Amino acid sequence: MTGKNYLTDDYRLGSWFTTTDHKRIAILYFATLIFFFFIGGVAATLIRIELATPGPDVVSADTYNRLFTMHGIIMVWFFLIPSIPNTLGNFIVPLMIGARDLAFPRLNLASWYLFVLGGSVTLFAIFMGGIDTGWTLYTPFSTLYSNSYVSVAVTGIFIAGFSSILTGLNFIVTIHKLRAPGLTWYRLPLFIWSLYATSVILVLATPVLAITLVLLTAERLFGVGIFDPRIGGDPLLFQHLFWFYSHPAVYIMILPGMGVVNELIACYARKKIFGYKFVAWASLAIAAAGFLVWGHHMFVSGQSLTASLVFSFMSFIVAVPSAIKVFNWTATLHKGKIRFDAPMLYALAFIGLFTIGGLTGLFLACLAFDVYATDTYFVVAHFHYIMVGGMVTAYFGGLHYWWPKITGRMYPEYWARAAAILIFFGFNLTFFPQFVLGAEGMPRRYHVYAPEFQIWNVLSSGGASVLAIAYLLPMFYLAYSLFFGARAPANPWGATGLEWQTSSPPPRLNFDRQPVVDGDPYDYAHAPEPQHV
Amino acid sequence: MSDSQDIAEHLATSAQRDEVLELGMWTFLSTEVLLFGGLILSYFVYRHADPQAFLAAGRETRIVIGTVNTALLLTSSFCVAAALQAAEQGARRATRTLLGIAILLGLGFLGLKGVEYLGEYREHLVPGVNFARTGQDAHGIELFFIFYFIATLLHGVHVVAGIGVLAVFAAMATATTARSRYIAGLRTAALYWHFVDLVWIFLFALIYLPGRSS
Amino acid sequence: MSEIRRPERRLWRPFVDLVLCWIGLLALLGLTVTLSYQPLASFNFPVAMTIATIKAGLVAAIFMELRHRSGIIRAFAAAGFFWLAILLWLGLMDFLTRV
Amino acid sequence: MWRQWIPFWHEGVSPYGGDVDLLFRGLLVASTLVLGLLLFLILLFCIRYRAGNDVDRENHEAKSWHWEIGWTAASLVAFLGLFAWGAAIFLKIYQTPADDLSVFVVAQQWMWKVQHPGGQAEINALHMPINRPVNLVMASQDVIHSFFIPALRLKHDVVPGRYQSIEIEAMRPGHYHLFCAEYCGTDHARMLGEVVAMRPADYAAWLAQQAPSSSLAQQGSALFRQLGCSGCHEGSSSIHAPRLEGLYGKPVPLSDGSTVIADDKYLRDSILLPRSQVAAGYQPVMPSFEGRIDEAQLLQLVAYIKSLATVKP
Repeated sequence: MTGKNYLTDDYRLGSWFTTTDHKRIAILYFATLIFFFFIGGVAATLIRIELATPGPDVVSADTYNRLFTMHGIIMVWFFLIPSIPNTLGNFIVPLMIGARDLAFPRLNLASWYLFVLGGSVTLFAIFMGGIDTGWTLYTPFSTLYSNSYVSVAVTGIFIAGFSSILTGLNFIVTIHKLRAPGLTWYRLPLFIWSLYATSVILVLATPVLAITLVLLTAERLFGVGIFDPRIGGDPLLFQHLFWFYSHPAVYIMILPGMGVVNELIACYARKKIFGYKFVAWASLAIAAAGFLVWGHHMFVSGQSLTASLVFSFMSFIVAVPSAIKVFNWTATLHKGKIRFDAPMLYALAFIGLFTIGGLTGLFLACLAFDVYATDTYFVVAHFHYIMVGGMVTAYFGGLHYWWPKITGRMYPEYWARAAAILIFFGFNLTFFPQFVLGAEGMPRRYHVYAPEFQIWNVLSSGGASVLAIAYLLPMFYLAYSLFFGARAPANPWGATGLEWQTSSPPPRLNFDRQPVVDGDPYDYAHAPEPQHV
Repeated sequence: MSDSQDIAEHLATSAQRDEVLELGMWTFLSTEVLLFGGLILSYFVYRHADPQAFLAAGRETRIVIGTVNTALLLTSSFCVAAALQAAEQGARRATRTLLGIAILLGLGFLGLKGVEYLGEYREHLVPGVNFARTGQDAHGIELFFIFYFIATLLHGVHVVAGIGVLAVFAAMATATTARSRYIAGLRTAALYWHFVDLVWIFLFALIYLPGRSS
Repeated sequence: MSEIRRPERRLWRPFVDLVLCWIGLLALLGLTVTLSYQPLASFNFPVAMTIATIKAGLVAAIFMELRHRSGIIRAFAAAGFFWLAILLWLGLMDFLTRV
Repeated sequence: MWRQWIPFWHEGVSPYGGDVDLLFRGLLVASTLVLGLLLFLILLFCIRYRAGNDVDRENHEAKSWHWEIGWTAASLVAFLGLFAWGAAIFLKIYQTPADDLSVFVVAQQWMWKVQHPGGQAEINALHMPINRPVNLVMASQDVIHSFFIPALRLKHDVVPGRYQSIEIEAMRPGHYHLFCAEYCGTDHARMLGEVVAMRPADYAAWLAQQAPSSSLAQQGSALFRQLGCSGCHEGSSSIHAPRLEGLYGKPVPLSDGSTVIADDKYLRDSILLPRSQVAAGYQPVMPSFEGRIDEAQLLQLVAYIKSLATVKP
């Protein structure tokens, strides 16, 4: 290897904190996100320990409420939403489309600083004494009754929201304007399509959250109560505004995961994704239709029956493109030449877990059943199947897949497969019992519970300890590989895609000469063979 | 060749830079629409809940100041659009003068807004700080004025930011370097300023016009 | 480098379309204020919103140069308002259909 | 013993409980089939087309659109079917309450207060007769709570600032959990109660045994005097205020020209926000009682005014 790559370009620490290189910013995000994932994970661990028995044993009710709120806020806003877009997306998008950087490199760095600032403010709120409103921040509890640090935490989320908006804006412009010559829309990898769809949501939904949080803070701090029932304000208006953002936010979390899985399945089945155009448009359809369904969080809230019917109907419609994707992934495996490297194991786990999450989503879209199941553990299990089973699994898959490209080192394959399998079992053991709990009627956010629910809670807590170990494993062997892993070639998996045509790790401006594209994506009939080191 | 220094290393041509900037600003503006969108929804929800109070509250606002302010913003928007044309044709002094006028008009807008707030404070129409209305429509009026203050303050913040940006471009109007980059930047800044104007057009109709005919 | 020494003295005038747009906007402003004082019962509000939309359209088309822009920029300009319409439509649906 | 671990082993005991259970089983069967098929295919492909296996990989499906149309249409039809099924039962659950037996529920941090029309009051318990619809009128004193009885397959939020009416009915006697399902603060998990469904005879006996000296309307009547309402709203008053006899359920012309029906919500609003809807021909002089009375007292007053419905003014 001759010449410098982006990692060795400049060794000074200061060069990292002033960098505008999308690859370095991706690494900065990655480090920050691991930190938040760890904090959110500690909160989850404490929650599961407390719930191992029906009584209050480990923490007080107030502490428990702060724990699940912290878990929710940290995991949603400071891990899941930025996870794939800001780390893998930031790193891979310009490489995949043959660009030298994102359209606005300085904005990209600013976005990271905003994220760190927002995260610090939120952590400050937590260390001051926490916040006990649940991540949903429902009024009037959050505005008139909570005695915790709501305003501080909300300020942190507000700031982090602008980081999201800037990232989405950056991706949209980059994908429109910085594609390599010949790289038409239908030649784009599906990861790009899904990140484009994600960015649309980031840009159009996040501002509504921002203004909602402003209204909430104004009511709490200045008594300017736009949701205050005492002067005729309607608490349900808050819920509408909140879910206008927070439902599409679920698609911010899952779409990039789907995008990663497309890449993995194509690469390890060595085939073009079946129904490429359908999958591509399904991403955009999910992003657009995802804005039409938010009221399904409010079937029992007191919104009008008409609204509930419309939102339920829309929710079933939005499930169609997701179903299309799952069928297409399965069909892609047909007559493939399937290899079971660790990233593929994650991708297969994703399909299974996401399908369970999606199908139980249909349960909840179904009005009469939702009346029973909403705000029970059924919902908790459902969204963890989507967000953790889906998104986090895809994140790990993508991380392993692109690890050689990012670091220039190969990870230890056997350890990686073991971790993937352990995560799959640990996850199911943790969250499947929660479906049962929900079906039996155990409400969520309960610090103590009726004894008949204990058996499933014990199983879930047991699974959580397996899952915790499984999530820690990659941290160790990936760190090990940084120093002792074999040097990665430019294209270890024999994958298509421009990112594999430059060296591992890539040079500072990604490509030594401008790549030109003249064919379809996923042309695995003509791809090089995988070369394992 | 003259503008090769004006282009960041990750971009290929100045045309690409201009397109990137403009598309970026339009994306940002779509974000801004939704930022105000949450407030607009609140407005309609409460107006629907208590139409009489919203008409009564609309009558409490100062339509003279509101109308003059609208005219100021429309004119400043015109000045900025003209400044961009002037810059494109190389009329640098005209650019600077027009941007200067736009900034003054923006400051005038803020000044009048301040006068208006003061009047509302004296009339006990500031929710959370000094609100003392009783009577049939008191709660509806309070909700209206909550919307009014949050929406106009948010808009005011945008005006302040816009004035800052215009001031930078006014200062650079007669500088000798990097013309194509300057014009691309000014076009982006102009888009933002027009958008601030556009938001105000709707706020004006929502805030000042209700209830005038009764 | 050739543009630096271009003579600056000639008097620059804005294009006619900008001036017309500006005058039109002020006229519409006058019109909407006048109409708001007319007793049109429940039509006052739709009239005000329609005029506001026309004004916004003028600003977008002429000041913001949308009339000279390609489909993609227009689509981006429309996107924000389209999603705003979703927010208002589905958001208000609940409140309008409550019994 | 092991059966209690199987969800929905116990049938729902409300009239539509069986429908909800059937829906759940239907969803469960349908999704198990889909999931099973999918996992089977994935497993099959993974084994048959693993990299080392020498099988025919030629002629794989090149044209995909008929498959796409096929499964898109199939999903859509299945989903619409599920939507209609769920919606039909949903409308049954939240049908407009028949104004039969009204029981009032006040939710507050962190307890359920129940008041029966006869004046019987209970906390964290709700006694009701079986096979008879009960119209619950619910209000919240502070934050949003949610009234959740798993056995009845029923849940509804209780939002501050308004009344929420739902109809509940149990078909078998028994003690059932009542949970608060909307997070409401520190002791959310202890905001529990019990619904006691009783045979009509037992219920009557319970009512008699619990009977207080005065009914809810009588308590309201006492409060009506104690708060000074009677000073204006009763016949001999010198102040011109609307008479309340025969008012409930009748249309009231308002000063702005519109008309409202004098229902629970109107009475509540008139007491708390007297100036929001002033009856035509009267001055807006009534003081607001907001903050001076709580939801429970409000219910007593409404019950009292309701009891005047049949009195000739």
